[in-house]
Amino acid sequence: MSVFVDAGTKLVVQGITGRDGSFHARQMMEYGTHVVAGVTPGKGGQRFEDTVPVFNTVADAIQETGANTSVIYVPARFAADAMYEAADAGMELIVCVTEGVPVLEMTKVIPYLRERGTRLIGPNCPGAISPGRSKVGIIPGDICREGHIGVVSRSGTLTYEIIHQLSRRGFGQTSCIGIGGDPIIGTNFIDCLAAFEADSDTKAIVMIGEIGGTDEQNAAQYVTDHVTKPVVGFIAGQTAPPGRRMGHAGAIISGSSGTAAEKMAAFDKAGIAVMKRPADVVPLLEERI
Amino acid sequence: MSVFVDAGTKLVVQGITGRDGSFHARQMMEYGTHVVAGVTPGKGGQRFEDTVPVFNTVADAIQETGANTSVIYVPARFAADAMYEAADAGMELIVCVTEGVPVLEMTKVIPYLRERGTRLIGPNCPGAISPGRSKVGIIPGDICREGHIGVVSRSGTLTYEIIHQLSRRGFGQTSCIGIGGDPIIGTNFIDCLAAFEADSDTKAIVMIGEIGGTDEQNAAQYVTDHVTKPVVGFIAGQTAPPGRRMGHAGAIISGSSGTAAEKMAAFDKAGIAVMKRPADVVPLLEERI
Amino acid sequence: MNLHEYQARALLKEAGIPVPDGDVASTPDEVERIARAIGTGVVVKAQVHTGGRGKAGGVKLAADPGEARAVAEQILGMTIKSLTVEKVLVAPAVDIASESYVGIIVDRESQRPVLMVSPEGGVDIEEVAATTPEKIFKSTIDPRFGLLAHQATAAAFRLYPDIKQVRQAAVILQQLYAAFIDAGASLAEINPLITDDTGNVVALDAKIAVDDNELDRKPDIADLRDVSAEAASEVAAREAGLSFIQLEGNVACCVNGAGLAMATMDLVKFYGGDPANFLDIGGSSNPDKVVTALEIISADSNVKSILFNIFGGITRCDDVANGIVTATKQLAFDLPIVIRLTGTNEELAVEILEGAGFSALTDMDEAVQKAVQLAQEAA
Amino acid sequence: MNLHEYQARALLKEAGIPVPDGDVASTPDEVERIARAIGTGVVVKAQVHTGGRGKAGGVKLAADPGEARAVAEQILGMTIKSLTVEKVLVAPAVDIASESYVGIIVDRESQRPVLMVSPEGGVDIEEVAATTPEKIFKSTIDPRFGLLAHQATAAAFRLYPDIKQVRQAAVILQQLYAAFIDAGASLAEINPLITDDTGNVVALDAKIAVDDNELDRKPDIADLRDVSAEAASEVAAREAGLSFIQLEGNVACCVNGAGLAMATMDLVKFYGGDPANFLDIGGSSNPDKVVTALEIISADSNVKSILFNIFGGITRCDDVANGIVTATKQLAFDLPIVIRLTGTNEELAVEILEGAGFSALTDMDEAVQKAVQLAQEAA
Repeated sequence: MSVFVDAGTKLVVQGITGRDGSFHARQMMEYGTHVVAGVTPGKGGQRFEDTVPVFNTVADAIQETGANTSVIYVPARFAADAMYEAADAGMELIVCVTEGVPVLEMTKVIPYLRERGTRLIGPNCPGAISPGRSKVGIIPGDICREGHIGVVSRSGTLTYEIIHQLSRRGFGQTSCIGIGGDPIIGTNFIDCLAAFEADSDTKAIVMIGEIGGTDEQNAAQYVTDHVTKPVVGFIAGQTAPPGRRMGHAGAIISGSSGTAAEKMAAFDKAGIAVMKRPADVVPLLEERI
Repeated sequence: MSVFVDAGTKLVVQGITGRDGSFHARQMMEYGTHVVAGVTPGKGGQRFEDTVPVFNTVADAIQETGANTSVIYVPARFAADAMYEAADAGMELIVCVTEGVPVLEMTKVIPYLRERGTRLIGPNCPGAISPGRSKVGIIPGDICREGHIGVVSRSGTLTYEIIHQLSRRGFGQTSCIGIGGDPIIGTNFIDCLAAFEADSDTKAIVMIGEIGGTDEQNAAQYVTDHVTKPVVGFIAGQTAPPGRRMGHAGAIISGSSGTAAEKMAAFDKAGIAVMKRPADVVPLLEERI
Repeated sequence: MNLHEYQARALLKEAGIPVPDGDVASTPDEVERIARAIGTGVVVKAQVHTGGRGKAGGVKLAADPGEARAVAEQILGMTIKSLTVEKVLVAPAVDIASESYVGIIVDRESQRPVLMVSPEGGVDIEEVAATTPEKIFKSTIDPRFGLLAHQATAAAFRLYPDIKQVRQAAVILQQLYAAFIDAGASLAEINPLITDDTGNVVALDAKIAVDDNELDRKPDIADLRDVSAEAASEVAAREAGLSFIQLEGNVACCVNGAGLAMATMDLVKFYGGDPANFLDIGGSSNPDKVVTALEIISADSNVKSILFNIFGGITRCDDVANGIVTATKQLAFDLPIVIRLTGTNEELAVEILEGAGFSALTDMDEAVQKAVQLAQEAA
Repeated sequence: MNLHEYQARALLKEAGIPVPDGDVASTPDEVERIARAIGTGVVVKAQVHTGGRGKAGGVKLAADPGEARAVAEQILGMTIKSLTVEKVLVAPAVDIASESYVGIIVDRESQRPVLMVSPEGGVDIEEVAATTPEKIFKSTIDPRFGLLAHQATAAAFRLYPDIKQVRQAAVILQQLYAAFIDAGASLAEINPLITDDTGNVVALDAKIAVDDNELDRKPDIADLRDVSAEAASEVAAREAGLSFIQLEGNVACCVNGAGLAMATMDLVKFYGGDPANFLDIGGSSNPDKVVTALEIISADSNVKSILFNIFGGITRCDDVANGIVTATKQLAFDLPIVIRLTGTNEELAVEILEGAGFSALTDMDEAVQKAVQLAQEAA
């Protein structure tokens, strides 16, 4: 079992002929993801890598291939429209890897997708991988192993670091979800916690947060109310200075709200085992499983 | 029994201190409608006719009075905002009497209200009356009688004419709903047909349509599929020249679509008794009840 | 309110849509001057609010300024579907490689604007819709988001195989939507949208109809109204706040409310008569409106009888009665008047009318029958 | 990106909001000239990207042009929270009857813009929020519809009892929302929004922060960036596509990814060290970026050791290794470097580094401990 992406994922790559899109399309195909179509306006009728049909529109791609999931690698200025297009075409899940989508655009994309029942992961996220089944996005496949840990994270490379720690010490994953660090995102911690709680294969959950906002605090409350599985958590940014933007649009603290200390306290209160450093993930899991 | 407005209607009059608003507020109060509040920004704290409290905002009015229904008499340029405000305040039903609301405004008002679960009657409509219980809008109370006929109409004075025909020949009404003649309206024929079908007191339905659009044809299909009670119908505009606007924004025919002949044929096919003239309403009802 | 082609073109141009140069003229002199400035062959097009200008001889090509002057002399002043041509548009003649149709309307069914495009442009689009509906591609627009880029692109792919033209057309469609919204339009169309001999996409003819309810908040658009292109009686009616349409019959109708007005016309027909007009005096009950209404009605020489049908609600019957008495004194006409009044202040109205020598009925059928009979007797 | 007060005021003025006259100056001469043109008493305000200007002596009143010149001489060139004042705003001194706060931010929780108003203006609004939250009125904005008139009016009723002021403020709030959207802002606030001695509502101070992601599609806003108001190292980093923040410690960190960069800084602290900076070289793996990164880091005299922590994914470890080798040759500095690399092309990277005399680690904790130890030894 796995969440959001699995062997049934039939993937469209939006921007498949671009620099990033073509690179990652190949990576996903090598990993075994069922890439059924690509979309690049004006390149309809071509084939990517001699196999994957390219269409002018997502609607055409869905009609011809029955795709259910889309991953977006188009440049930032086209990303919102790519999300609208995928939702209008009836996509069940959209993973938007593209970084740099304006926040005000996202305030409109979110309700648009919600009205159409489309799930979004991202934007500005590494995507999702269910080891051995399907990879949608950019999480390196070779660091993952099949297993029973669910991983959800706002970060990119920090997630890889923690997945790496897990895999090399024998803790494989059901799914790893990088939800992205932007201030406004589709799927959030709570959505992933709910999915992992419902997934019978997942035995424990690792949640990786950051300074800024209150998503981790809300997630902690959710864990208290709804999650029976062990949860191990990490918060990056304990040493970050207040009021400064730390690379991610998301990692910014204003005043006393959204600090690492506050979030770690919320984790602790919810019974989430708090890592002091990434290397703590395995010992803490071992204590709890 | 009755539909949409009844003895439980607690009414806010938006624009109560204006020329039309004050006149009709008095008319409604005289009829026995439970007018619990008025709204005019800047006149909060005053009392209308020494009894009805006036508030600056609809939110204040709802909070203080528990109102559930709003009627709008504000000038056209403020009408859309009045509808947004009433919906945001949690109103269950809005009756917008105001004429002249731009159609493009309505294309936005409609989804806004739908998202909030607020029913709209109108705009540019005479409103609703449930004789003996409550009157919300401008339908003259003295032509109505309590009884068992449900009346729904796109017209104003033509509705009065037909109500008049009914009342003076002993056919009282459960409710009369003037849905308005604009191209884009909230509550339509089908909504009213469904409500009358569900209302145990309503024994028969009178439906008054006009040229333009396909609402009557859709309503006829609905009657075929869902309505068990006798329906008598009228279509105004048999002699109207094509392509010209007949006063109402709604009453305009383009090409062969939306003609009176087409609508009457749809009525006939659905088993709706078609009046040749308004005076036919009573004989046709008598045949069917 | 319908805009003239030259006005619609100007709005499209403002929105960034490529439109050939050109200008409007009302004399052959102006036409010649414009044609000279353009420097190539031109097309001279009658500016009237009706379709079928081409078939009626209202659109003509001219190879040089002299010929432009000559065809303008033919077109200016001609009558197309009872409308006199007061203005012509002079624009360069363009080599056309392909013709498409694109338009945006407010759709009652979906309660939203709808984009319609068809590769079959330059012809009567309603004909295409009726005979080959598969050649029309529709896309519903969510007005909260506007015409999205991907919708415009998908529509443009229905028109052109070439990605360069698809991109140009997609931009034009979004600009057309912006113009549609900015004008407060109920319809905005380009027919034909052409590709020219260099492969570029260009708007050759444009039509915009504006929602009258928008004019209050869009004074620039309201200023585009051309009263010279409308029947004088309809202009007078509008200015008085009346809704009036001239018809061919001889029973004039004066009614409060559009639905009741149409039902009254229908009843005239039902009893064998022929309505002379549609006239809705509206919900208010200003006696002056009634005077203007009678003025307009009585100016029509076809009219043989006048029928009032008033259902008093907001409209007070006594106001209408006063209006009738005042008007008949002022206007001194000898047409027979049949008056039906019921509702608010009915008794008072009857008193006023009887005091001035009129009788009043309360039954609609009776009144209509009488008016029809009087018209037939006078005819 | 934060705008200066004078830039934010200009955007509000463009949106139609009443803002007192005034102009920006960078010399005492200019200040005197502007003050003379204004003709009344003026206020001279330091234009720096930080709060607390008033307390720091960066805002001063002046009764006449001579005094304005004098205070400008004090303010220009002064340092406020390590930022040098390069520009001042000169504006008329205004008689203030009341001070309110109004602001719009993007709220992460509701995923929408939120309007906040408070009758307690002119002070630190975060203080008001913390101590008397009931004095802040919030209204969530649906970005598909914008700030609705009724929302603006309801908010304005929280500020003023007088309907004339309510109407003025409601219009200002809608204009502020328009400015917020047009600028692609994440924050737009007026603090204080005042009523002046004639009872009119006027914006006295303005703050706008722009979402950096908007700058691509808003070149006019991007042009407002004032690099003179930023640390040189951060400007250089941004221009190279790096995300860099200067801190006080002595262990320089060079990491790919913001989350991993923060976790690395945290781990430095965990092992008793002190990070000298936040530095995210991003997802791409251009060796030039690494060179620029090392250039910026090594310019900080506090730095005693340099730590690379690279988790290769999209970033290729060999690219980073090449960058390190190139940079150390070019820059000729003698700071100890600890390198941790794992992931894509790890083996190749180790080969490159060892060829140039570096050793590479694969464990993050080991690398951080070593970097901290080296810094402590050098300190």
